[in-house]
Amino acid sequence: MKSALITAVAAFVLYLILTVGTGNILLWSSAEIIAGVFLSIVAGIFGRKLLFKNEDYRMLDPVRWLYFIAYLGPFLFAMAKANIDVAYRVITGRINPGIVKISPNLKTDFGITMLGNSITLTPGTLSVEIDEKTNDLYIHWINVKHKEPEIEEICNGFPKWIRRIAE
Amino acid sequence: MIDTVIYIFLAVGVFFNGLGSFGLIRFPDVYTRLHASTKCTTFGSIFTSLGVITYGFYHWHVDSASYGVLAIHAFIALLALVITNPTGAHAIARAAHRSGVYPKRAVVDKLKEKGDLSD
Amino acid sequence: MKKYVALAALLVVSGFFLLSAIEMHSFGSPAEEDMDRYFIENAQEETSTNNVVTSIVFDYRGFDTLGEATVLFTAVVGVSLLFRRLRK
Amino acid sequence: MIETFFIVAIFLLIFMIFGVIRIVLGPTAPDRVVGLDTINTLVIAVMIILGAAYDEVIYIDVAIVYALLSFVGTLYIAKYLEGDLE
Amino acid sequence: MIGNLPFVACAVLIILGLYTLIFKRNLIKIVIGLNLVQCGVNLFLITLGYKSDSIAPIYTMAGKEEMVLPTPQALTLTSIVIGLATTALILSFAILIYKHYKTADASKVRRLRG
Amino acid sequence: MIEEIIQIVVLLIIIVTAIMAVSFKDLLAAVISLAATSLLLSLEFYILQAPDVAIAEAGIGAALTTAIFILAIKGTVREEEI
Amino acid sequence: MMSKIVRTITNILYSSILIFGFYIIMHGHLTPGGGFQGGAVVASGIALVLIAYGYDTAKDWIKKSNLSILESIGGLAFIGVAFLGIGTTFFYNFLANSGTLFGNPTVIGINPGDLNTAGVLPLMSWAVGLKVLAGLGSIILLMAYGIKKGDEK
Repeated sequence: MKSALITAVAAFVLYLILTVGTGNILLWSSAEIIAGVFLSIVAGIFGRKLLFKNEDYRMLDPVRWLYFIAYLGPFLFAMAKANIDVAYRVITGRINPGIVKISPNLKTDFGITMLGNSITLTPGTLSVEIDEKTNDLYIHWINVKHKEPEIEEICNGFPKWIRRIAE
Repeated sequence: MIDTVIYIFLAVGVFFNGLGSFGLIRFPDVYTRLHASTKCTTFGSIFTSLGVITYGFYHWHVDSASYGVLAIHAFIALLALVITNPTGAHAIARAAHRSGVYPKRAVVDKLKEKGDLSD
Repeated sequence: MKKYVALAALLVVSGFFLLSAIEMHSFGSPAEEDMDRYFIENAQEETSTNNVVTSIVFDYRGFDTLGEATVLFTAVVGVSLLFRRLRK
Repeated sequence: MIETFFIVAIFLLIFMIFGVIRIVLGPTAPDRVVGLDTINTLVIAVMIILGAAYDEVIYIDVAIVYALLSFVGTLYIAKYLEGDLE
Repeated sequence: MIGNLPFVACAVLIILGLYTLIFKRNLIKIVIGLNLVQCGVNLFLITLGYKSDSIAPIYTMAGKEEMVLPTPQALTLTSIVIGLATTALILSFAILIYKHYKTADASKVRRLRG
Repeated sequence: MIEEIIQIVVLLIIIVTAIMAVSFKDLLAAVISLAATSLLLSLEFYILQAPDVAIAEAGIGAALTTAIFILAIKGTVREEEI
Repeated sequence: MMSKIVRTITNILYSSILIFGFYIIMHGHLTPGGGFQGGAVVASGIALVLIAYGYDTAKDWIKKSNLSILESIGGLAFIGVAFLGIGTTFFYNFLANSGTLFGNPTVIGINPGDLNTAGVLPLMSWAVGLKVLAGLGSIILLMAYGIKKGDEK
């Protein structure tokens, strides 16, 4: 019940963003709002088993969203660095690849997903496989320096941020 | 002034998109190609879309309200792109490793040493 | 032998296709039909719809959509019946 | 400004040819999927750019549909390559 | 400059599909050919209604400009969904034929029948 | 003028990928080429001012056609036996 | 069943795809879209859940019997709305510009915000949308079922 309600609210926010600029009640017309309420209730009923599958509501805390927005700064910086790194490697063709393993010790599904996607978008690393039980990540590293790397070397301090956001 | 900003965004985007596509030809195996294509094309598409979003917001201020809708819808498309693209890359890399394509010239392969991971 | 006959037939048909594609009316200037002009001019007032394509699909040519729905239903029933044999 | 958008679109289309070359050459199936994925991203970028170039807001909806759905096909091919499609 | 290249592209797509239908014997490949023919027909219908320097048939701005012809677009819309449904039906037949005869080759299936 | 260059490039890529879809012996590669064909066909509809058809082709061509073909290949064989 | 990253992204995207498909069906008479397109988008969402979780888990969440009921409702509603206009002709748009339900004239513009327009078109759009989403979704579920049964033999 609670999960259906929260899913419906999330869907309603997306619907409002899609139909912005149609009328006078703030930015929306009354017909759009009524239709949006109905449609998002339907979407909440059909999508309730997926969005909060583990009955885990810790992402509803607004402080975590503020941390998430603050996280975008270092993330975009690391992403720009990654692209310059890849540019260097495309032009010179100098690679030294390998697959290494790190243990970030993150518990939640959302946290490990965020870390995996952040790693994929940042310098020289690509998440290949995930151990379902221990949440260990296997990472393809384009320029292997050590065979048993520290977490800091690969993740740019992302796990600290993600622990604050998602745990 | 605002035109210059848009030109810079578009130029950066085109440069990184070209780099990603060129790396697709140049690199030797699947994983390094994924590095080039995923990172560079996502970054380049972010910048070209930012050009469009800046254009939309600027003309929203100047001309008419429909340009604001253009900017917002472009932002939603960009958000969906940023969420789905690394996930697709992860799925391809995992499938490639499981189907027996191993990285060429690899110094270390911890995943192969560990053997098959059961779900 | 049969293969060569098929190849000759394919060559003839493709020659016709390419010739008619080149001899078509030039790209970008279609022959105007009265029907299309009527739809474009009157669809907005008659059905109060901004999207002319939707008004044609669901209003002016609704029978096409009815046929489409029938075909879709038949396909679903066909797939369902085909795989029901496996249930056993 | 409009001309610039069209020129950017032409550049992105030319980069798409590299993806097609990878689909044609690619020795293994994962290489071809990488090419397809690159073409997906570039097509979405071209759609956003052309939507601004035509000055039509409604066209961006197509780009949203594509961005949401284009990786479903990639996932199917990836799962087939993993070998445990049920 | 572009000439009649779009019509030629439609013709090439349909010819490729016909070639596949006639000369290939794998069932899945035949369905791929059928799909190519369908792509060519859809592209032909859309190209037939295109008018240069005109907008999509949707009333968005106040001033009326020239619009492309809407009827071919409406026909194509139904054609796409029907194409997917028939493709699914044919592929289901292909799966069942493979299970029954242990081959996906159309000529071998014909030989095994008698 | 510029739009015509865009259309020429898109049509050429469509024809190349269609030829690839016919000529690959590996059916998985043929399906990947077919997916690329329908992807670019959707872009061509977009340029030809038909956004309705482009949305339909995007939803059906990008996701569902590929899915159905992959399921069918899984149900039969991957290689074309000739 | 695919990896944990893909499953989490599926959880996030599924409700977004649902609401976006409903948006496309709802605004079919104002912006590009309509029954076919929105139904195809929602069916793709069903395909996404099917691939991310596998057939055994997905069939508990998306019941084939519910889909067949939806398809019947869609088909019957389509024909029923068509019969309602039989006073003039089959498929007559008797609600347009009548001033009652769905009877307002449409203002020209990008998504003008008044959804109470266009006569029977929104009803038909919803009917066809339900039919297409149920039909395509059940086709893909049935094909996955057929593959699975074939492997066991």
